[in-house]
Amino acid sequence: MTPPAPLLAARSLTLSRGGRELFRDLSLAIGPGDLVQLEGPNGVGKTSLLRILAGLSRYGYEGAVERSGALLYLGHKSAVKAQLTPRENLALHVGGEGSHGDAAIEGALAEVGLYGYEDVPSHTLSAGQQRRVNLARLYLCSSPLWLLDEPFTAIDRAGVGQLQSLFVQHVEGGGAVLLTSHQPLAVDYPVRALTLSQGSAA
Amino acid sequence: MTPPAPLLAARSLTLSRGGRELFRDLSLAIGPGDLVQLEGPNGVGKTSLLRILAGLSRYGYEGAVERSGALLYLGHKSAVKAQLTPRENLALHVGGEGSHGDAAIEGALAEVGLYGYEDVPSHTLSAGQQRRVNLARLYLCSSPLWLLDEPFTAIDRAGVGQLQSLFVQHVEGGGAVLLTSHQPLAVDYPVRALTLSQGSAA
Amino acid sequence: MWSFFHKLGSPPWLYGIAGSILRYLLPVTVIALVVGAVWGLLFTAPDFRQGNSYRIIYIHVPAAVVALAGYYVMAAAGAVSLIWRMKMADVAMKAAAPIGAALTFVALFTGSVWGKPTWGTWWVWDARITSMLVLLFLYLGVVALYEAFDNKEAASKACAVLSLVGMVNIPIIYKSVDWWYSLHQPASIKFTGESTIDSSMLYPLLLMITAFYCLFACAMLMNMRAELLEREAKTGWVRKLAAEGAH
Amino acid sequence: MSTPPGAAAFCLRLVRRQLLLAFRRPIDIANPLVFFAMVIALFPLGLGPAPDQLAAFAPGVLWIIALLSNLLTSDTVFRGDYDDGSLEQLLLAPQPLYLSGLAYICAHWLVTGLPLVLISPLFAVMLNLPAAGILALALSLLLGTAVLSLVGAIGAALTVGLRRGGMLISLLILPLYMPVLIFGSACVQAAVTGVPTGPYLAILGAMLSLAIALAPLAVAAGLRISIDA
Amino acid sequence: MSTPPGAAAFCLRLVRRQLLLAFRRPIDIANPLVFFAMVIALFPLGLGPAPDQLAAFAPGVLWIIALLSNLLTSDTVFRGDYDDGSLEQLLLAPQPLYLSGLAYICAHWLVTGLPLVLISPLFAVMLNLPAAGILALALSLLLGTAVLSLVGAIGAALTVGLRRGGMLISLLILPLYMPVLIFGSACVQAAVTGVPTGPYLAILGAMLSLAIALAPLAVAAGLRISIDA
Ligand code: HEM
Ligand SMILES: Nc1ncnc2c1ncn2[C@@H]1O[C@H](COP(=O)(O)OP(=O)(O)OP(=O)(O)O)[C@@H](O)[C@H]1O
Ligand SMILES: Nc1ncnc2c1ncn2[C@@H]1O[C@H](COP(=O)(O)OP(=O)(O)OP(=O)(O)O)[C@@H](O)[C@H]1O
Ligand SMILES: [Mg+2]
Ligand SMILES: [Mg+2]
Repeated sequence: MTPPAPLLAARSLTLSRGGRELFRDLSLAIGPGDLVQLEGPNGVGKTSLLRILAGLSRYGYEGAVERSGALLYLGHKSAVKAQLTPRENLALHVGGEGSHGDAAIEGALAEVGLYGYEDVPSHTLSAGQQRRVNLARLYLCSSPLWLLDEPFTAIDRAGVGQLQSLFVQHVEGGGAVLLTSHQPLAVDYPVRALTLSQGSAA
Repeated sequence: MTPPAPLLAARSLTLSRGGRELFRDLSLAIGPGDLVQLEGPNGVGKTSLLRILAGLSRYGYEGAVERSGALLYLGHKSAVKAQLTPRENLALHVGGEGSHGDAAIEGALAEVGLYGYEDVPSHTLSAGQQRRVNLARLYLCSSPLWLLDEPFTAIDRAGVGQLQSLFVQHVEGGGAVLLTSHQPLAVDYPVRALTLSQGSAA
Repeated sequence: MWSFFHKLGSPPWLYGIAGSILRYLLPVTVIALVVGAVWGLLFTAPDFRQGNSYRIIYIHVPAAVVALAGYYVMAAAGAVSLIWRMKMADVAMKAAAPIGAALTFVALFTGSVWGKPTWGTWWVWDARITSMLVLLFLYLGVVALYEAFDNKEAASKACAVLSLVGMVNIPIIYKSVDWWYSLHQPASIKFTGESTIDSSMLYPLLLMITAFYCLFACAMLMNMRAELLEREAKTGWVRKLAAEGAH
Repeated sequence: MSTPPGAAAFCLRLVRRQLLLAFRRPIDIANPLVFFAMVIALFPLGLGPAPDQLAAFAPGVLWIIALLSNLLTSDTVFRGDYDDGSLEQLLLAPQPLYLSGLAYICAHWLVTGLPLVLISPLFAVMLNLPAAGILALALSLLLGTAVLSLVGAIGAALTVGLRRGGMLISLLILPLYMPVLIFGSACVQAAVTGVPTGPYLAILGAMLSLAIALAPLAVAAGLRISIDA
Repeated sequence: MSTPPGAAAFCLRLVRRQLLLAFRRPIDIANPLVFFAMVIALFPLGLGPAPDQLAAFAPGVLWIIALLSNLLTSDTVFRGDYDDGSLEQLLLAPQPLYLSGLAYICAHWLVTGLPLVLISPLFAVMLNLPAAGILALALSLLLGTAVLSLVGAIGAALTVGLRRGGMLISLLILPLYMPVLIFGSACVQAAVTGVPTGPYLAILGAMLSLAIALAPLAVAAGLRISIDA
């Protein structure tokens, strides 16, 4: 069997920020079925790498990134409009995906535990609930590749468990997930660990 | 031995938000030596409770809170000025504590792993490093009572361990810590768990 | 005294008392308005200079007078809410603001409608008009600030602070605008400030002013009742009221 | 699951979203108007109330205030979306950024420029602008505020990544506003003095076409740079 | 460990912090000035450049612009601190909020009002203000901008907890600015026409004393409310 074509391939990425070299000659490929956890201590360059891979950072690094197909990136900031309700946030999302039916949106909100909160302004939600609004996109979006920067921030224990099983389901269905997190994943699926360390050439 | 006078006492707190009752008749007292972890799923009212205890929320709840002595509150927002360096952030803090000597500040920054980053603008720091700037105040501040809302957010594993031992050290020295976190604490000290649940009267 | 204060703080009591006041005040207001209007509009002689257009005075002047008084009512309620932390003062303040803004607007609007035949222009920067315009902004500020807050209890407190700041400033604003106008001494028309108004016109006017005061009081009480119901929607007495209403 | 929508549908969704955001707080729409009204009140206070003098200055003053109130709001076009991370998502969307930018600008004009155009006759009367100038004022504002929104968005896109861009933006875009101001107030002046206003409106229209063609390009480039700042 | 500093030392620290923040981006200090300069350039463009007319309007125009440039910056006094959580810390500090608020206002005036005062003679010359009026302009601005900063801070404190307070603040505080505008521009006018300016400055001084005494109270109350919005 030939290995499936990668969804994302990066070749010899080198990045320095603020006079420190974060990584050098870093190459990686992510294909269908990959569940990759990017690890490393604070400030080692995980977010920077993720933004380069997503195509948000375009300047100041060397190397090349190739993406095939749509990707979903969720960063440190939650992209939830405080004035809009969770339902409106999902219906009028700027992320470029198709418009979802009302039933789909309600289903996704119920999945992330926001049943009953569909129509309150998002700024009245708690920190974790606001992040959950954003995470509901994972249930709606059809992009095969997910790049997630600390998706478990502010999420309670039950929520973390549920997200992890969603990731497994996604990669088992032919998708791929690259996430950063300081917590170990507790899943029944081989997790590829990608560890950055000071000045690493992983 | 009479129990030590509490640093913080709350009597029959009742709070409803957005038409939901979050807690009713909640009373608690925190005295020297207490290490209290406030637990509960997302949106159950942990942050709201903490803000009432700290004295930030003044409207819309019933009950009384008594505080004796200074307290240190660290919330979801990190209170770090992006344009200032970590050193300046600590030296010119608005929290009302005394001004710290340069050696003390350097020591605290080194403790939280920011050695070498003392003099870069804080907005060039990573998410975790920015939170660490704020956490450095724990090493400088003399307030006996700490109220911490998810202090481990964005902190790497080594950092979490170190913070936990700091908490133990603080309560052993006669202080008190009330923190919220979705991670269990791994410390060698009796942790009082205070669990909020939907409509609880803990 | 204290028991009165205490009662004032109780929503059901206030709701009830406002209702019984309204029961008498509302008819009085309607009668005064109708009598004043009919008297003023039909049974007074036309002005020798302005003909019939002057009759708008029976709306214009009462609206202006009551609008100004309304601000002090609002600010007084704000002060009570801040000093004694009385929630019912919040309700009163919130109720007064839109009414005051509406009356100010009516005064300005009828003024311009009147100005066109009288002065040949819709608008002049007269001292009194300018300061009334400023008053409109002050009212709108309170309304807008209230709407902008989500925590309505905090909103009331913020509006209380704002209306107190405004109250300190109103005399300053009025004095300075007056003074500004006399400084520039424009060649244009002035209000006939000291004009002696004929008593045949004066009495209906006084009646209309009284009627507008009553109107203000009625509107405020009705607003307060609506606001009370909204705030206390989840409490027993409102539920009981709704149940009674259903039968 | 759904396929990504076409660019047109996507733009429509963006416009709807921005309008909804604005209408969620009607005060945001009323505010530029109130600002306009209040600054108009400042002018007689500063310059003196004499009606004929005011009338002479009315065209310029009205246009200057329109420009300032546009300046004050243009910072907000992308600011909110940058702060909460929506902008990152917009940049990653497959639809062309040129069109998305245009959608944002369009929504901004609908909630700030258009109400100003509609209410401008009232303000004109307050400043004693002769009746002959009122139509010219509304028409020139109609074209001019659209140009201002387009140009303002360039400044907003370039400074959105900077903390406290608010003031920097005025520095960047005020010079670009000046041609609009000159022709706009000249147009009203012409109408008041009885000169035909057609040429002025034609020039404003030409500026508008140019701005529609070019400004979204600059906006798209500016956003991509800002997100990386 | 150190004991909490006295209120005076604490206020000094706050002022130093705010000044440092401003100087970290010199553009923030230059900006009100550049805004002032550019709007001054707008007036001849909008109103027509006849020098004698300009001179007649210079006192009013200069004061109106000073007021607008203050208005533009007053939103920022507490905004940054609210957004990043510093304000929560300030409210929890044991020192009286009255004084901390005053420290913020003081810093704001030092970076916006004072530079304007210092550079105002230059702008006065640009608008052909007669030489006699220049000292009066600088003095009236000195007192007046301080009042504006104090009053503006009230609006800033009341709106800081609201998303997009930016425009609301102008509605709240512009009416309160008007007396300052009237006496400020009248003062310059008086100097130009040879009337003694003493009484005007005295009135501005009285306003300043009143504002210093009362505004920080309202600011403190406003901040406590806003943090809970
Ligand atoms: C658009 C604004 C306004 C216009 C065009 C306007 C116009 C007028 C006119 C034409 C008169 C009759 C004057 C005369 O008999 O020569 C009048 C009278 C009066 N106006 Fe107004 N008005 C305006 C706003 C106001 C406001 C805001 C107030 C309140 C502060 C006010 C208070 C009065 C009073 C008390 C009188 C009658 C007493 C008197 O004759 O002096 N007006 N107004
Ligand atoms: N301003 C507000 N208006 C109305 N409801 C609010 C407001 N703020 C919070 N709430 C509600 O209060 C509840 C508790 O919020 P809180 O932030 O205290 O939760 P939390 O326990 O800290 O959750 P998390 O673990 O997600 O941080 C939430 O359900 C939320 O919907
Ligand atoms: N704009 C910038 N200018 C200069 N240096 C920067 C900039 N942004 C980040 N850095 C530096 O890049 C390094 C990596 O930052 P990054 O945010 O990628 O770390 P991270 O691995 O995501 O850390 P965390 O676990 O805290 O989120 C940090 O040391 C930081 O100091
Ligand atoms: Mg990171
Ligand atoms: Mg929380």
